[in-house]
Amino acid sequence: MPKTETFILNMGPQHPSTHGVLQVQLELDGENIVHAKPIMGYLHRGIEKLLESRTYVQGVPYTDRLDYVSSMNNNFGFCRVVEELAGIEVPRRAEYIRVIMAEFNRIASHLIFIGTLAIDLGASTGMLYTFRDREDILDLFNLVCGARMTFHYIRIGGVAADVQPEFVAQAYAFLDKVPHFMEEYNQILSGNEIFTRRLKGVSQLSVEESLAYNMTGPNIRAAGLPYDLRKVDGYSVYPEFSFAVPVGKKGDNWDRYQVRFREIFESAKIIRQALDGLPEGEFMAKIPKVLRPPKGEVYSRTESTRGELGFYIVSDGSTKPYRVHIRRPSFVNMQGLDAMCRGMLIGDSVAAFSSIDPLMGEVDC
Amino acid sequence: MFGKGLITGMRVTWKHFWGKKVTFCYPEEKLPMTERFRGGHLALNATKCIGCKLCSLNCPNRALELTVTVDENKKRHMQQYLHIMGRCLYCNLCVESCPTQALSWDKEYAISSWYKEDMVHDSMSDQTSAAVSEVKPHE
Amino acid sequence: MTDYMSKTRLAELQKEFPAVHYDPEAAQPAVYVPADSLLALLKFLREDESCRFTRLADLTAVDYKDCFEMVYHLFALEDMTWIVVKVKLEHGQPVVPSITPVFPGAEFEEREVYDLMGIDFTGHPDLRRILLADDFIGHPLRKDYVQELPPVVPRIRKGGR
Amino acid sequence: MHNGILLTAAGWIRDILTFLFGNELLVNILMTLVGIGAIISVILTSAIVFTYAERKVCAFMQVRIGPNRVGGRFGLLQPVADMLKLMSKEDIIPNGCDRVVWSLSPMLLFVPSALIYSFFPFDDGAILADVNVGLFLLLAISSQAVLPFLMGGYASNSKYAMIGGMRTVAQMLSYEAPMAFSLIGVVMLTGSMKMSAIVEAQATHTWFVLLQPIAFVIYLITATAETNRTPFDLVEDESEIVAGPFTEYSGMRWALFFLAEYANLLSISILTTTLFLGGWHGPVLPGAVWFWLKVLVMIFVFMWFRWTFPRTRIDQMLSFSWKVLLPLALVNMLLTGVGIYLYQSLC
Repeated sequence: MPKTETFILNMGPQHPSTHGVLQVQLELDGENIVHAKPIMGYLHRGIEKLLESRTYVQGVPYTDRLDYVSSMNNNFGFCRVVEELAGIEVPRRAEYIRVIMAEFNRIASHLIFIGTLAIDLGASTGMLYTFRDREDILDLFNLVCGARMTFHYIRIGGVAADVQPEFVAQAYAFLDKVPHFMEEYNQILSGNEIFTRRLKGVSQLSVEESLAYNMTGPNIRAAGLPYDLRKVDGYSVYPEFSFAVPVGKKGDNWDRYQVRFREIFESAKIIRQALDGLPEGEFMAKIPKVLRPPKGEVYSRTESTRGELGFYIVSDGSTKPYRVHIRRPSFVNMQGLDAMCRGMLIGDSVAAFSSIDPLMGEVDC
Repeated sequence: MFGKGLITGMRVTWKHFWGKKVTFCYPEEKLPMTERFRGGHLALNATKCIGCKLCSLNCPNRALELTVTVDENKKRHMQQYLHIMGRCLYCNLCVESCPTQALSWDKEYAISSWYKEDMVHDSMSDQTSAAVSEVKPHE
Repeated sequence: MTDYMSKTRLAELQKEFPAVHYDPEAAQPAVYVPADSLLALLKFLREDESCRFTRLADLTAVDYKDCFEMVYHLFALEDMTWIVVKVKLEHGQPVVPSITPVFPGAEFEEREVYDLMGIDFTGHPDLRRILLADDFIGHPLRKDYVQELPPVVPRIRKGGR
Repeated sequence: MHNGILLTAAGWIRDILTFLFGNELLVNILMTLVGIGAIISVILTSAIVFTYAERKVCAFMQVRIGPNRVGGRFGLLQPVADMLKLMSKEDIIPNGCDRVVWSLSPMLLFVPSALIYSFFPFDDGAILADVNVGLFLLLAISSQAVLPFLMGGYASNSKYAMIGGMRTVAQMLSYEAPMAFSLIGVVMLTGSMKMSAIVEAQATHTWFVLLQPIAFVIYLITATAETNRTPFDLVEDESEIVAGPFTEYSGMRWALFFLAEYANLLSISILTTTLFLGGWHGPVLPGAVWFWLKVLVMIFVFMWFRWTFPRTRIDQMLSFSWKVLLPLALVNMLLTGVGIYLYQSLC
């Protein structure tokens, strides 16, 4: 027998398909992966430390920079924790607007997921289509909050500004377009035999494994556990809307793709209900000029696009948080990468970390 | 199966091959800026400014460097208002905190520059500086 | 909706683990446990039929200047209950057993705590810095951390200006 | 039957040369050189045209408008700009590479791609080397393209390049077989491997795409794989192994790879036209026009594939070749044989 040995392939930090500056050390046996070790920290900015030296209000724009393709969800999570800490009651209209924005951003983020998965599998055309449609959502955000990426729209106590009537009209117009462009992705991606064969049965994770690796969000729902904090915790006004939680069966790449694909429809459903029932009233609660939450600590979580986004804030009664810890879903989900890649091919590793949908801004915090 | 999906996909690209394109030829055509757009330089209306410095207090990243002088009537006047764009998060907190609505964005978003020094913008430079220069510093 | 673990069950828990103590007055009392019985407690919480705290929602550490506190947020999927487990560590040499034998998914978060807070985890499979560079000195999230300013490198520029 | 445009032009050149030199041997040698020059210029021009076409086709399919700055509204000078960029780029030689093999690889890749052009009938009689075993030689030479890829991959001293090189060998060798077997059907129908005879046979009967639909599909798939284009572009799979064997190449060396790639694309389209679409035959228009029209359609089809499909995985691709395409090609051979037997016994 000839002697063989494995070799190490460093994917990244400068690699076309690591979604930013992730480095994955693949230990390869020919084309088969023996181990996949994610190495991160290339985008570490110390946001937890930065938040300790900012007041609560000033901290909100920093959360934009965490998961920069779904900033609204981050704003939402952070503001909810501070409100819980300080005991601020948010007006109903503000809650509705928040839900609308968070769900729009979920759609935008899932569109990016579909696009990046497509381009990682070599279908660059599919990516361009998803980015074309995401642009409409960004235009909506631009209209309502004046930014296309770092929104800083959801504030402590409400939202920064009320939605305009033309926003509502455009939002409805967008919702009408959702089934059309999703059908187009169905035709060019989901229906494509090459695409399905690349994803089906690859990188399976069972519910037990997903739980063991602490995975959340679409990754665990793909395994078949309907663990959606919008239903489980029922925070904000989510219990008032009817929507389904899509779950997969096997927990392979295809299920992860399908769960997100169907979640777009569910999000659209929530937005439509919220727009229909948008109550009149204030968009911002009365919050004191200088916010001093009482001494204490709160851990609160929201269902971000990528999973359970938790903020743990310890307050010492001053204007600045004593300690902020952010439980970033992508960071924790990355633990599953090794198990997902083991025994697969190089081509599957790309699909696997694309299907976890990690975002380096959030992984490295 | 058997390539039906492939044909469907090819039909989609064929349709788009002849269809309308969505490219925006940027420098020739520009996206319309919305009313609430935050970006570009900060523009200070010096006649409205009361020199309270609330904007720089609210700034999360100390992107505003202000020089305020107080005249003989104990009235505060803004002498210099520097917007350091390299630090700015474009979070809009300064604009919102202004009690007299003296601040606004000029929406000139093409602000990339070759040198770091160019990223400091004097927000009072585009004013008719008459209102500013009349004031003598209090001795 | 989610609840915090009820007082009666907390009392039962204390009967099971005498080393555990909590503040019975507080609305949502955190369970303090000494470092050496942490693993046993978490194993009990995870596997006992009455608890089934299968999800480790969050793991972090707080620097209270005189001591460190490890904070574990556990969540039970079936009956939607929370429990917060805390471990007080002395400031001089904080060491805590790694909980990766019970919750394998704690690996990265423990590495993060080790990296940023400087708490040692015994029995961790791969304890290295995760976010900062391997040769970084200090633990930035500690309150006594003083950042060294980066050296001022003069900018060299070609041509005018 | 009147001569085609190309042959007429060749006749004029031969007349001029005979007038100038008179010696027949010298004129023959010069005529060969003229032919070679024509082929090289065709390859170079096609590379320029196809880069532009590829960009535009890609852009149009992706709802973009593509190059629109250099050279007017339609970006007509974009290939020139690309070329200038490639020529002015620094030639980076990676540390620890095998210098000789490394620099030989791009040149060696270009040779077989250019060589097979001598067997293509561009027009009636316009074929540089109309040998009896044309098709056989063509396949033999084009399979030589494996080696330079492996050389480049091995010599680059880069893991990405190495994996890419290995993949090339696996891919090209496995797709060589079904391709050859699918073409046997054509040869059986014609009874000859001579390229001009194959074209003539299609003129007298009908296009072979109608007689050999299975072979045509198999050939189309294998041709995409042989040219390393999506869905079989595992060799330069940018999302996994960056650029495969080309990872460490830059500037003009990379441009040679690029050139070879487009030469391959053109040659495979020409081959499709010749073997299945009736070559230069067609009503009304002159032969050369028909020929290029069919070639351009084929090139568009290949581009269409590329910008629609995702990429396959290496194991799927290989098993597809050996488990699906090869048996199918054999079945096609059988069917063709039976068909010919029935046809001959009936008529």
